[in-house]
Amino acid sequence: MAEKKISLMDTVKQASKGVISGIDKKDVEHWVEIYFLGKAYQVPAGLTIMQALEYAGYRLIRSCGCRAGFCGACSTVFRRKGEYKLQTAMACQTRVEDGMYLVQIPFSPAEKPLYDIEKEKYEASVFLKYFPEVARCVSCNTCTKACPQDLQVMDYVQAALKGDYKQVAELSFECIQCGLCAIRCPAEIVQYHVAQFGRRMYGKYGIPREENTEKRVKEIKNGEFNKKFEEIMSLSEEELRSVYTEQQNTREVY
Amino acid sequence: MARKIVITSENVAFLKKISELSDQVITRCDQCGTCSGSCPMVEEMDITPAQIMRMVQLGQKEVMDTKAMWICASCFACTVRCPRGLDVSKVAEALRQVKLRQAIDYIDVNGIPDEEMERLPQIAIVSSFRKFTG
Amino acid sequence: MKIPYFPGCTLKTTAKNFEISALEVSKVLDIELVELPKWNCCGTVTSLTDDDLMHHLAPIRDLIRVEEMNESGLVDNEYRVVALCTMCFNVLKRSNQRIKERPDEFKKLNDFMYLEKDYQGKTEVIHYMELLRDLDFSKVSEKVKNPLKGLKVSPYYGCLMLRPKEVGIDDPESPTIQADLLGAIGADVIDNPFKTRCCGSYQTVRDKYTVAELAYDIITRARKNGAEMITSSCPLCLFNLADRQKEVMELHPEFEPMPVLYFTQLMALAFGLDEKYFGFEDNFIDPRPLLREKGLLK
Amino acid sequence: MKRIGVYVCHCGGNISEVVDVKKVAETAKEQGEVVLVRDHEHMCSETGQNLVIEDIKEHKLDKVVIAACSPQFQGPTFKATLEKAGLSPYVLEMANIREHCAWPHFHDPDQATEKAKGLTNIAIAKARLDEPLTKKKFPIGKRVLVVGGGIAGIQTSLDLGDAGFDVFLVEKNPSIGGKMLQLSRTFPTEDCAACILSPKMADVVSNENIHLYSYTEVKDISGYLGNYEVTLEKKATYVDPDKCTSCGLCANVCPIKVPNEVDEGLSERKAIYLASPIAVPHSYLIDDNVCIKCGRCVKVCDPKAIDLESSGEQIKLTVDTIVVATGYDIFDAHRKAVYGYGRFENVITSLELERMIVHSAEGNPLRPMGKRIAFIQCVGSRDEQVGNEYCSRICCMYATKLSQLVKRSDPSRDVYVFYTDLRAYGKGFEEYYKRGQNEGVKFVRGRPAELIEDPETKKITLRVEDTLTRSLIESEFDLVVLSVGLEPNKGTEKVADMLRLAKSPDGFLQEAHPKFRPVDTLTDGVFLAGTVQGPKDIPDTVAQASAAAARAIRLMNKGEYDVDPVMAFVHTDKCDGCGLCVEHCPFNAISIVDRKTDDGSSSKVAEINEAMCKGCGSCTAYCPLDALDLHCYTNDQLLAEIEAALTDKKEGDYRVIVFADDMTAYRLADNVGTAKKGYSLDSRIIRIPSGSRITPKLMLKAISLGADGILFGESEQKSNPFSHSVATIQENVSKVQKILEEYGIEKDRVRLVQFVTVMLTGFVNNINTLSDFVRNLGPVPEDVKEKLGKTIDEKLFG
Repeated sequence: MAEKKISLMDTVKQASKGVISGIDKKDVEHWVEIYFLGKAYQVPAGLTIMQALEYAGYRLIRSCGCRAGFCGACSTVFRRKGEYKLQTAMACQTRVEDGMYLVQIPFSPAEKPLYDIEKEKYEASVFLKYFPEVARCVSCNTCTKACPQDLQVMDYVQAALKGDYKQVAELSFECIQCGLCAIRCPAEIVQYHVAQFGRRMYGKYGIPREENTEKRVKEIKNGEFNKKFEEIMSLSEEELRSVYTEQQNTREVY
Repeated sequence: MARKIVITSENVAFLKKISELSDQVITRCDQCGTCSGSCPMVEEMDITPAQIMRMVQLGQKEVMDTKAMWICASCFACTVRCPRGLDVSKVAEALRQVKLRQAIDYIDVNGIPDEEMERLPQIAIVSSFRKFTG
Repeated sequence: MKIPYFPGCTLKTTAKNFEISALEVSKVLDIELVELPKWNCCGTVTSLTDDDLMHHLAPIRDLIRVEEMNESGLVDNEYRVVALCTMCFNVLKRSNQRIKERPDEFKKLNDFMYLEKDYQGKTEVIHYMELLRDLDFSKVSEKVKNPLKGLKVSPYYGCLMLRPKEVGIDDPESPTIQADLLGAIGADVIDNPFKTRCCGSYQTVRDKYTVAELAYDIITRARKNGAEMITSSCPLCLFNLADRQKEVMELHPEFEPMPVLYFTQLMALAFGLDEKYFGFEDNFIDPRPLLREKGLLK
Repeated sequence: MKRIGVYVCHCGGNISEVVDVKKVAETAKEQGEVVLVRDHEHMCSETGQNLVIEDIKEHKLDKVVIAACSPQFQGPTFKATLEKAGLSPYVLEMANIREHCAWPHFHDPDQATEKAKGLTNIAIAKARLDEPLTKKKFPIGKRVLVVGGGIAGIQTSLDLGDAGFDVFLVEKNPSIGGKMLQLSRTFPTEDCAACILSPKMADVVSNENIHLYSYTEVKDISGYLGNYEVTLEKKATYVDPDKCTSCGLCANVCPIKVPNEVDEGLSERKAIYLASPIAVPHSYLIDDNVCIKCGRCVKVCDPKAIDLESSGEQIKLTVDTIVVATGYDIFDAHRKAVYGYGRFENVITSLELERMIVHSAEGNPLRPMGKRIAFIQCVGSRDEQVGNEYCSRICCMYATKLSQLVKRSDPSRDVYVFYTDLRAYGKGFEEYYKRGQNEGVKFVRGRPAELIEDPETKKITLRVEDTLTRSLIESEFDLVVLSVGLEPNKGTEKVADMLRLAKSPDGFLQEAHPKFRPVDTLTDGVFLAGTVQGPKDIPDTVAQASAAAARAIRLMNKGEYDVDPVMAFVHTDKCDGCGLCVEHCPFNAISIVDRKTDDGSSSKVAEINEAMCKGCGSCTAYCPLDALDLHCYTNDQLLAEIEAALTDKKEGDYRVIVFADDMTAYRLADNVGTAKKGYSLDSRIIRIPSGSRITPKLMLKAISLGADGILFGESEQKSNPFSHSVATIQENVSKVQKILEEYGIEKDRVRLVQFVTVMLTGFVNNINTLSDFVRNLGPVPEDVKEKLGKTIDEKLFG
């Protein structure tokens, strides 16, 4: 039994690498029916949406990336049978269910305003300068419901309205920019761009500089390490190798 | 040359729609003009608030092409004075909404210069969007 | 007294001086304004169409926070929420009234916000000035160390503190509450027939000159009656009356600017608090020269 | 065997458009002893009435049931019809299928029809037991109290006095004449108000039948038609009117100055003063509130008319009828803050202008008028913001008058009248309006929104839309006149309470019927004259005043008046003379007397004094033997009605029986119907003289027979003709509730609510809550009902 499953998954892995090799039907125990772009497909249970699509014969060129839930490329919108709720998820992270209606959102159309972090004043009003639509937020919280990362999206949009960079940055830290919030927003806000702007401004002006880093940079600038550099530069390739490997072994890895 | 109005069932439908959106019995307005005299923006308007009420009473859709309904600042000066207890601001809002719900914005956000944007208080931007954009 | 407090986005940005002064003044009066945890936009301006519920989500969401504060013990059985910003006050109160009058909508909203605790409708929205009135202005005058003798102040009410009737905290046509408060801190109160005339509100975004003309009328009338300064409790009124004086001067070169302050700034001054709580530096028309000339400021 | 005739009225569609009258008629046919059923378009029409008369003769009917409107409405008509046909008017029963059925339940025709059947059956059940009684006659005198000495009161008094009735005219001010005394000229004829008023004022004094009590207030009124006991309080004037020659020396020396009421405070008077140059009684008097008793006036008074020691007096009168003519107050312009009255010195009321004109005519103007004058109409009228929805009717014309008077006295004046609608409805009014236009007065259609005073010049800037050219007018005036509307006189409140008079929504007193009894009230022998009933001009006021006099005369002229024989009587066979009833009769109408029985021995029985019995029926509630009973509402009849109300109760139905007192609750139910306000169809309203008539026994019977709830609708204590009844009901109800609880029956199934005739929603809500309440509880279990039914008597009387 177990082996069967694994072998199945292997084939799927093959498939997902873009190699479209069919799965032996008799290996499959449970089948589910999904509707992709309105067309019905029989696919093996247990596949992720992305795998299922590929099984069904689609070749994903856009709308797929890391396949590990980090890149945010494979946004999916779906409804379960007999449910009124519109669900959002990452295709590589969600398993197919029987009677799923779904479609992929390869890209959420949104223009990112041009700004020069260096030139910006670190002031509350700047948010609305670049993202005036933030002021249209009605706190309906749909964005939060849509976020596959379970971020408090509405809260950081509201923080942006108040010009609170710190909150925006912290609340949006795990944003993967999948764009599902922006697709669902009735106020047509592009939350993830707002968040990114917020994080950048906070990173530049908000967080205090790490003093040791500062110190070290100064030291380097003052040429305190020039001697060491020269030594290393003078080494032959073999010597260099041994120094490196020795270093690797001695310094704890993190 | 006087304006000629033909009144059809469409006019009645329009009156009904605005009455429902605003939750006001617009036909109760007896055109005393108190709203117009109370309106701080009336000098800016192309037609007076009382005229808005009148045109809606007669179901004249042209009222939606007037500037007046957008000039209204929802200050409720008319509301607290109307001898018939009508809320004129609600009627103006209903008219604006009919347009906005057709995704016809009244102001162009990108048209507002950056320095103005930085100067305006949030409250101004938020509320103007609520009133001027769909 | 610990009481929930809703600041509103403007008090965190362009109207900081309003909040700073108010918070400090409250301390003197033993009022602790406890800011709502993770509050959102009040939803200004009240949506007036009968079928529109969406725009009442924001305010009701905030009112839910007030009830949460009581459950979490942040405040003790205090379901009144204070707003400083008049616009926020108006919006929150109106939505609250509307929802309480319409059980069906009440349910709809709660259902829509299924991620939140249900709103129970216990919350009452009050304006800071109302709070002081209930406290009794005599208590305020007791705290005055530096009475504003000889300072001719004209209180400006605008719309949303008074209108519509069912929301207003005073007579919509001839209010006195702000005048009484200013009187209580020793100022010479100057009446202005335009004290309830609209400042143009959000029209300031559409056409700054329209608003400038309104500001011109209001301010010149106040000056005609002898006022040297105007007070307000609404950041938008204040912007239109103060910051728009730039445009007023473009239109009327002869116009001489007049400082426009938040009433709490004058209270802070009268209470003899530390300068850093006045926030005068943030006022578009700097009131300090006038105040020094009156000997009210070092 | 009775012979009952039943008539179902269509009321020209009022009923038949909702209720299926044919069905109602058919069910009526099936009722026992009903020998004839008809339905008719208009029962109250002559044909309808004749139909009844003929049927009575032809079919030998001895009981008549008419299912139509409220007995309060056409009851008298049909009683008369029966009398014409030679029947007792008291064998008539009316089923109120209009006000209590078709109107309130118009949205549910089927259910309404069912209810109509039920109501008709109730009436039939009662009719079966009707006794052919005769009217009682009581003597009545010729004494009338007229409250208020304005033009209305004066006219009524003169008419009554001339007709030979004793009139007691009470005026709270020092002089009669009322508001008319302050007016300059009257529209549309422009004759001088004082000139036409003063002769009438003089007549009042010269008429020996009129007793004038000026500077006097009504302190208390109690009693009933033919026997109202009145207490007056006459304030001290400190001047003997018979001695005073009105020389005025006293006023000259008086050091105290106060604003003069008659001039609306625009001039001053002394503490000792003559109310008006044409005051009646024409005598000086001292204003107690301001006089410092310095005695200077006493010294200069030759005829020694002044006595600073004198004091007010209380006067007690008994009168047969009362005319209320307390008039109006002008709207307090301060309440319309936007117009700045009281804050702006150049904003005045129209009444102030009247005084200014009078004084200018005499050559001593009270204040400057200026050249540019604006009139603002509808101040305090037609304005929901100040709570007055009604039109004050006279402002358009008096403004038309005042505007042309000021224009004519100085043609260089620029005069504007700002109006919303100009209402020139009366005789000669339109012509008068046109004359104003000819004089050059400008009428602008627009309601000014706000006035602004210039701090230096004190001129008033007025903002208004000219709604005809759709342009905004913003211009300056020297004087702005507020055409203030009329409001009910504050003083009326007290009198209305004492006399149990209802108010219409506008706050003015409510006439008995808007069309056919415009000067009567629902309280017997009390009439309305003039603006106390609603805004009106002088001619209308005078006309109504005469009408009031005529209605009063109609009652008193015969020297006696009829009363329905709703009176207690004793079943002597049951009575054992225990005397419980005696102590419980609030009118001391019962006594215990000896009675010879056939075997010669004597026994004690209760006896009723019919002249004193007011027919409240509370005595019946205390009799353990059911020996005491009430004509027209006998125990058997009420029980029959209750049974009838429950017989058509089907499985799953609920019934709430509403005992509505004749004085208020029943009329209120009528008003609710007229207002087309719906309420629970579970309810069946039974008309009774007073809730105190319903004995605990009847209540328990009702429950045991299947009533799910009982509601007592009773006039609130202070306006209840039977001051004791509320207490009695409460006592009876709590007695019943105790017993119910013993049986585990929810006690709140029986309730008492006190009403006034205008509490429409209150009435609806109370019925609905009770019916919801019982529906939630579910019905009383059968066995419990049975057990209760068996044990009522022992539970009550042990």
